[in-house]
Amino acid sequence: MSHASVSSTARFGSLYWAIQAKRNIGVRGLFVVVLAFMVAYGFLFHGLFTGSGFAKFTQSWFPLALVAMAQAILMLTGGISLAIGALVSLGAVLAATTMTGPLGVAGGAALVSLVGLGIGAVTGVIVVKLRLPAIVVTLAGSFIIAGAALLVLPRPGGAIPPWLSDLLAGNTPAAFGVLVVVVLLWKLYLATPLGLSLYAAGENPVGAYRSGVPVDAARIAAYAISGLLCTGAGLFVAAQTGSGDPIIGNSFTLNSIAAAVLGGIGFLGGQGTMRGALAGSLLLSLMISVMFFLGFTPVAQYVAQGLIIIGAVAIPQFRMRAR
Amino acid sequence: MVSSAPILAARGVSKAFFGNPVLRSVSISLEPGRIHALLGENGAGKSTLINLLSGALRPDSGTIEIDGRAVSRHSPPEARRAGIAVVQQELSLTNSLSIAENIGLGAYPRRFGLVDYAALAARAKAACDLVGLHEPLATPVGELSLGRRQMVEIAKALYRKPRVLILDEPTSSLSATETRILTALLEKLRGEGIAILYISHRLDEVMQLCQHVTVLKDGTCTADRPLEGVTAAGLVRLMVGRDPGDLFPRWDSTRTERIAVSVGKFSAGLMQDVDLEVRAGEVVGIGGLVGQGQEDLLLGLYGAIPARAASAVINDASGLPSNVPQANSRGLAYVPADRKREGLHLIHPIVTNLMLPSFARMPALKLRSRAKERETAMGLALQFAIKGDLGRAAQALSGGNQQKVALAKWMPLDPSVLLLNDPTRGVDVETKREIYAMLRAFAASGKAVVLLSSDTPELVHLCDRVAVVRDGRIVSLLERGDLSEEAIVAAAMGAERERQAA
Amino acid sequence: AANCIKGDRKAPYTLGWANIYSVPTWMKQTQGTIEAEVEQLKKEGLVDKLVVTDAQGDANVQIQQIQSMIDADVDGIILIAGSSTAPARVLADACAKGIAIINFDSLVDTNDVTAKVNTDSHQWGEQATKFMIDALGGKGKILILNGPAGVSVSDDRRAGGNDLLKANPDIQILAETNTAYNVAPAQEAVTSLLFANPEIDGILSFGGALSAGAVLALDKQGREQVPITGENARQFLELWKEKGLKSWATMQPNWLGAFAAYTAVQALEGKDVPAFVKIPLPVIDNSNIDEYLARAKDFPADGYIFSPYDRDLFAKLLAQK
Amino acid sequence: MSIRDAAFLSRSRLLAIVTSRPFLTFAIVALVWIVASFVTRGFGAYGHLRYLVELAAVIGIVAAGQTFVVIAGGIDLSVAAIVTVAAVGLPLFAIDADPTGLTPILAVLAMTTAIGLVNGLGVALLRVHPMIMTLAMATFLQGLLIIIAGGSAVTAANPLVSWVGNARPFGIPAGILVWVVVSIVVLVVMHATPFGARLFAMGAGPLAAKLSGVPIASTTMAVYGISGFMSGLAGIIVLGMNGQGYVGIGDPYLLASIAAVVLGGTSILGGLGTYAGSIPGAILLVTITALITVVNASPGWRSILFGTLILALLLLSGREAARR
Ligand SMILES: Nc1ncnc2c1ncn2[C@@H]1O[C@H](COP(=O)(O)OP(=O)(O)OP(=O)(O)O)[C@@H](O)[C@H]1O
Ligand SMILES: Nc1ncnc2c1ncn2[C@@H]1O[C@H](COP(=O)(O)OP(=O)(O)OP(=O)(O)O)[C@@H](O)[C@H]1O
Ligand SMILES: [Mg+2]
Ligand SMILES: [Mg+2]
Repeated sequence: MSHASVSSTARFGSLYWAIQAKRNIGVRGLFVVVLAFMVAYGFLFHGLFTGSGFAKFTQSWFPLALVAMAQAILMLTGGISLAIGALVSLGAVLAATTMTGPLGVAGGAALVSLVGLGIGAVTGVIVVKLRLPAIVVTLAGSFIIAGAALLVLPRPGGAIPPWLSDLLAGNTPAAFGVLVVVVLLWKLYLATPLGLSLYAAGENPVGAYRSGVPVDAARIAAYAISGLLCTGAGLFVAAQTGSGDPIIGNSFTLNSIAAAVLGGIGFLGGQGTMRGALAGSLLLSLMISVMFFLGFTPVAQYVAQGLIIIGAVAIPQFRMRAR
Repeated sequence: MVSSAPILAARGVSKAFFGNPVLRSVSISLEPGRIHALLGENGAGKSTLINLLSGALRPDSGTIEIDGRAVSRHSPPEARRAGIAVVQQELSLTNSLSIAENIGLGAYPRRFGLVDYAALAARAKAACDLVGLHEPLATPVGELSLGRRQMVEIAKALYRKPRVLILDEPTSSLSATETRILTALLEKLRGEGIAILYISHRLDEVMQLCQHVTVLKDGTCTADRPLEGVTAAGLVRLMVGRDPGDLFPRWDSTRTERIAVSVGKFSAGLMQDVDLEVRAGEVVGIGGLVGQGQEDLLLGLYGAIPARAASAVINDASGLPSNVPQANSRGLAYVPADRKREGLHLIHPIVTNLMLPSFARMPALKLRSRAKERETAMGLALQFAIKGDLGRAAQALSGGNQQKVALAKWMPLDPSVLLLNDPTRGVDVETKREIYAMLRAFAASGKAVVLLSSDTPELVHLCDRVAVVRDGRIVSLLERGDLSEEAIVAAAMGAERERQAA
Repeated sequence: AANCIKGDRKAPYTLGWANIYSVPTWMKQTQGTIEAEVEQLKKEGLVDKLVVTDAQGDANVQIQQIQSMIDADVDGIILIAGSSTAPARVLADACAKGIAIINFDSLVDTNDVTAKVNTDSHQWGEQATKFMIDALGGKGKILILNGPAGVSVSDDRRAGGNDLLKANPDIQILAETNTAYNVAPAQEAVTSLLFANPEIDGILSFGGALSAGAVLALDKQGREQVPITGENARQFLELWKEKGLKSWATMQPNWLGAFAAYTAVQALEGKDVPAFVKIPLPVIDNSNIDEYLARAKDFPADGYIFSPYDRDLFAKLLAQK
Repeated sequence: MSIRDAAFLSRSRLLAIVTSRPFLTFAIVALVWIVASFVTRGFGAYGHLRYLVELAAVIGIVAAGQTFVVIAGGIDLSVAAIVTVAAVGLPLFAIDADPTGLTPILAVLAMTTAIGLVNGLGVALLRVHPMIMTLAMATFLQGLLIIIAGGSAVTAANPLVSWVGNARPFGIPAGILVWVVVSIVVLVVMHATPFGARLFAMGAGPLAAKLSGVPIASTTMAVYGISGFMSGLAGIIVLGMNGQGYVGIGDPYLLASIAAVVLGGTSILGGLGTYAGSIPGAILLVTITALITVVNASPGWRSILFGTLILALLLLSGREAARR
């Protein structure tokens, strides 16, 4: 018996990491594209490899990375959210109105997290239990949440304690560190039975249910986590900007979808990996800076952006078909 | 053998869908150490009964008993706790997860709240070894062939160390080798005192493996007795309610000289440089172990995947069709094996499913006539004995009837070459007989049939010639006179023998 | 020297134009004035390059682009902000690097810029409200149209009218609505409001194309036109003339862009520039509407007819304290 | 079929219609109108309701294309940009030789259809996911708009366009008449032609559709082409209604068209649905917007009210049956 457990401990690594390695297959093409952009960026802007250059770059990527994860989780369960942007805004205004008040930074952060989890969970319950199409539930939800953000802060304002801004969005790569932690937490979640159920619940809910998977719970949990990531992104945006703005998150909705799909997340549930979604968001973020340094005019920026997005999706497909 | 108390039983259960009764007061009891066969025509209610036993559905009336006690709220987790494991007819797997993660799904070993991958690896490995599944455990299930996925499904059931194992048509997509492994395994499990419920349309398997049989006909139980002293013909009589005829129609050569399909150095997918000729009026079988490229041969001919050939003549026109519509207009029709994903649109009415190939061929903006469509569909339903309201969604049909729809829908186009991919998988004997008769009649009317099948007797009894495929090549082309199950299996296994010899 | 300027940068300068969204016509016209000014500055040997970014309406992207401008070490940044708060921290970084920052039109609540250039939104609201109260003789029922919620400019304009409205209780506000600064949504909203409030004496609109939408709504429902405030959108000015409106309009002159570019270079050249350059609101009323319309053909149909400008005007504006 | 069967069939068909989603959505519209007429002054006036339907016509026409795309298993996120391009670009096609103004309209429709076809090309041949393809197309069109917007020094003095936007033949706004024609054609194409049947098959299962001989690539292109055409048509109508195109004029129609489609009961997953539901879906959306406008509340509360109303209506009409 002891022999078996020793060898199985040794195998833990092998099975887990073998599964992880297999997951790269679908996104290798994208990784290459991202890497190419990364190299190009480093070539165009040598300061990228200084501490503060890297810090600033990861800070502009960070909120997009979080919302891409938030969207990807939902898409893995076969859902989608059009309320991502509104939730980011709500997170930002909540942070900017509470953190300098009696609640303080810790209280504000707790509130932001609770609101994100709560709204996400409620959305999840509505979608899952009432069997309503996620796309319209979250569209309606986006108006409600955006309205709430306007009630909290009718016009840009509020404040974040400067030390917090400097900590999260100063000249240290703290944002990157947080991202690493978030990714590790995600891996941890995926290693729980509920987390791993996400894929089965998204791709084959009937089969999963018959196998004893708590399908509804897995999906609702995904919505809650997604909500948390969104308001978390909002908190970061507030820290990065030092203040709150009730419409700051608007563009994150479509960008999160673009990043997730670019990263190979499918719409039918269960297809794709988080690393893909992260790479997709990284590409979107890199693209902006690289085009700047290449001196593209706005017209060229729009055209190139469209081409890059299509190309990043189409070219790997062509390579797969050619094989 | 001493009959012991049943572990799992249904007592007078009834179930109706939307007011249509599917099961009427059916009883069944599964005893340890016994392989219990559940037989019935397509749509008799077998899968439904299983869903009741496993808690996936709840009976309208009647009770489910575990160890002699009635359970009030039966559910899949409840069933799992009671040691009931089911190998579903519809695969319950998740393509993006690995073999190991699928096997453990819903019952992962935990450590500190996390999935214990070490324990999972060990236990999944044990289950895989039982069923002869040697692919790496990290392989995503989506990369496996249908047959291998079925083995994963079985391993998944075994992983749960069941006291009751229910298998719904487990062999319908398995190769002969895999079937043999499964048979041996079931014998072994029976010896360990597990109660097994086994559903199959292959009567020879049932006769060989099972000790007890329950027969369903139209949702009622027509027999519940030991298998001893029953013949296959007797079973069919119980299922169908009348005397069975011969399963295979009388074989007469209807082969003509006209060449329907001829390709030289044809390559598509796994298939490399094969030559094949099909005459009008003949049935050409494609045999071999599952996944050797047979499907790519059909799909390539059909223009559904990229293909090339040094020479190709199809119905007197040269060149391969480059897409499906072109193939259709040249008289080719294809019936896929995976009818749920490739053959039918389950959420659409049966009538639209039957009419789809016609819609695809008609001028796009011509006005449709619903009355005419209904009439055509009714004619097809009659001809193919498709049971069910044509206005209902195809998902309400049982598997066998779905298969008939997938075949029947091509008839309005009057194709001259039928490419069939395992058309009798999961189809009951009566329907099989009907399909066989149709295929021969089809050939007799001067048309050609290419029949890919995993059911070797089918190839032996129906075909004029059989091409055996191995490793993407046709390794043997057996003429009618040389056809036998042994010959086909020998040709198909050639590679393994050579390897053993080396 | 001016704020942020360290004096270590030498001509010719590289200017960065951090636009929030370059597609709308107002932005294109503004960009046109900037490019013309930069051409002039290039001839004078003061500027060698203009770098243009477009944040596609996303304040977060704008921050990233300003960061890129800092990374690329431009000498001056002119900026229309996508948020009145969000860019504050990145601007502080730019300011610390000695980059001249001229913020115009949409302003940021920060002091870490060289200069802010704008009309006074508060004053805009106040003057518009005053016109309306006068036009109605201090008594009547009005609709208020305002730009999108959550945006400082629209909020400020509305706030500018508050005191006057409080002081004139006989002006009754029937309804108040927020839409994007566009014709279609304004027309839709006003039509709905017209049915719900049949007696309307005036429409207090805080700008953009809202007024054109309101006029169209009245016209389409066969209603008499009422006194209305507006902005210099060509469509509105033409409707004004066509329908013989009793109206008043002001503007956010597009040459703010040219002026910002000019100011950035002046600051870099070591000139003193005021921290806030208040642009007097040009007023369009029945006395000068014809002058504006006479120049209409030089402006896009969906654009804004702005007041004339030249270097003298710029010099005068910079000289104010 | 016996007479009894026939009678049973017609009764069950009547039942099917009354319990169908489009009918339900229509019933909700009627209910909301009746309640709102009592609660809100001026809401129930004929002129007001007519105006609501006129506004709904634009959403409805965009939603017609969107319904095609969604049923065929895709989604079109470029509709807003196409509406804008049509409205802003039309004056550029003006030629003096044609006093009717028909030529620019045809040119714009050809252009927007071509844009749609390019979408279809990307989806069908490059196999780019529809969301990505159409999102990228919207981005391209922004670039195009930078070039063409503000370039129209001439006012959109197109007689046909202003007729469509403002005329009321027989007391009915021309936009509504256009919508009626569009609706009839769309419903016939969708439900009474093989082309329509192919769309449903593609949406329900692309692989099965392909193997059944449905020409996937050309049908996909046609679907996006139709969507481009409809968006172009809508752009011309909004241009007429507002007298002037501008950047952003199409923005409201993206989410509105998707919401109308889903509120009307079409499955966002494809393969199931009907334009008959999108029609009341469009009217419903406009109605809610109008109701919110006359409520005196802060912008925040209005937004919350709007979202809550959509959610409530969705509860009544939008249940998604279990799939897969
Ligand atoms: N090109 C890349 N872009 C972004 N992240 C990358 C890239 N390549 C590798 N990564 C890394 O991938 C990790 C993302 O998480 P990970 O790959 O573990 O996803 P995941 O959780 O395994 O997704 P899933 O389990 O769903 O497959 C991060 O550690 C990130 O740094
Ligand atoms: N979810 C459902 N909704 C409606 N009808 C159903 C449903 N599931 C099964 N049926 C109907 O119940 C009947 C029995 O189906 P079941 O799947 O139990 O048959 P079966 O005996 O397993 O057939 P087969 O041998 O083809 O697998 C069929 O006529 C089928 O049409
Ligand atoms: Mg079955
Ligand atoms: Mg079956």
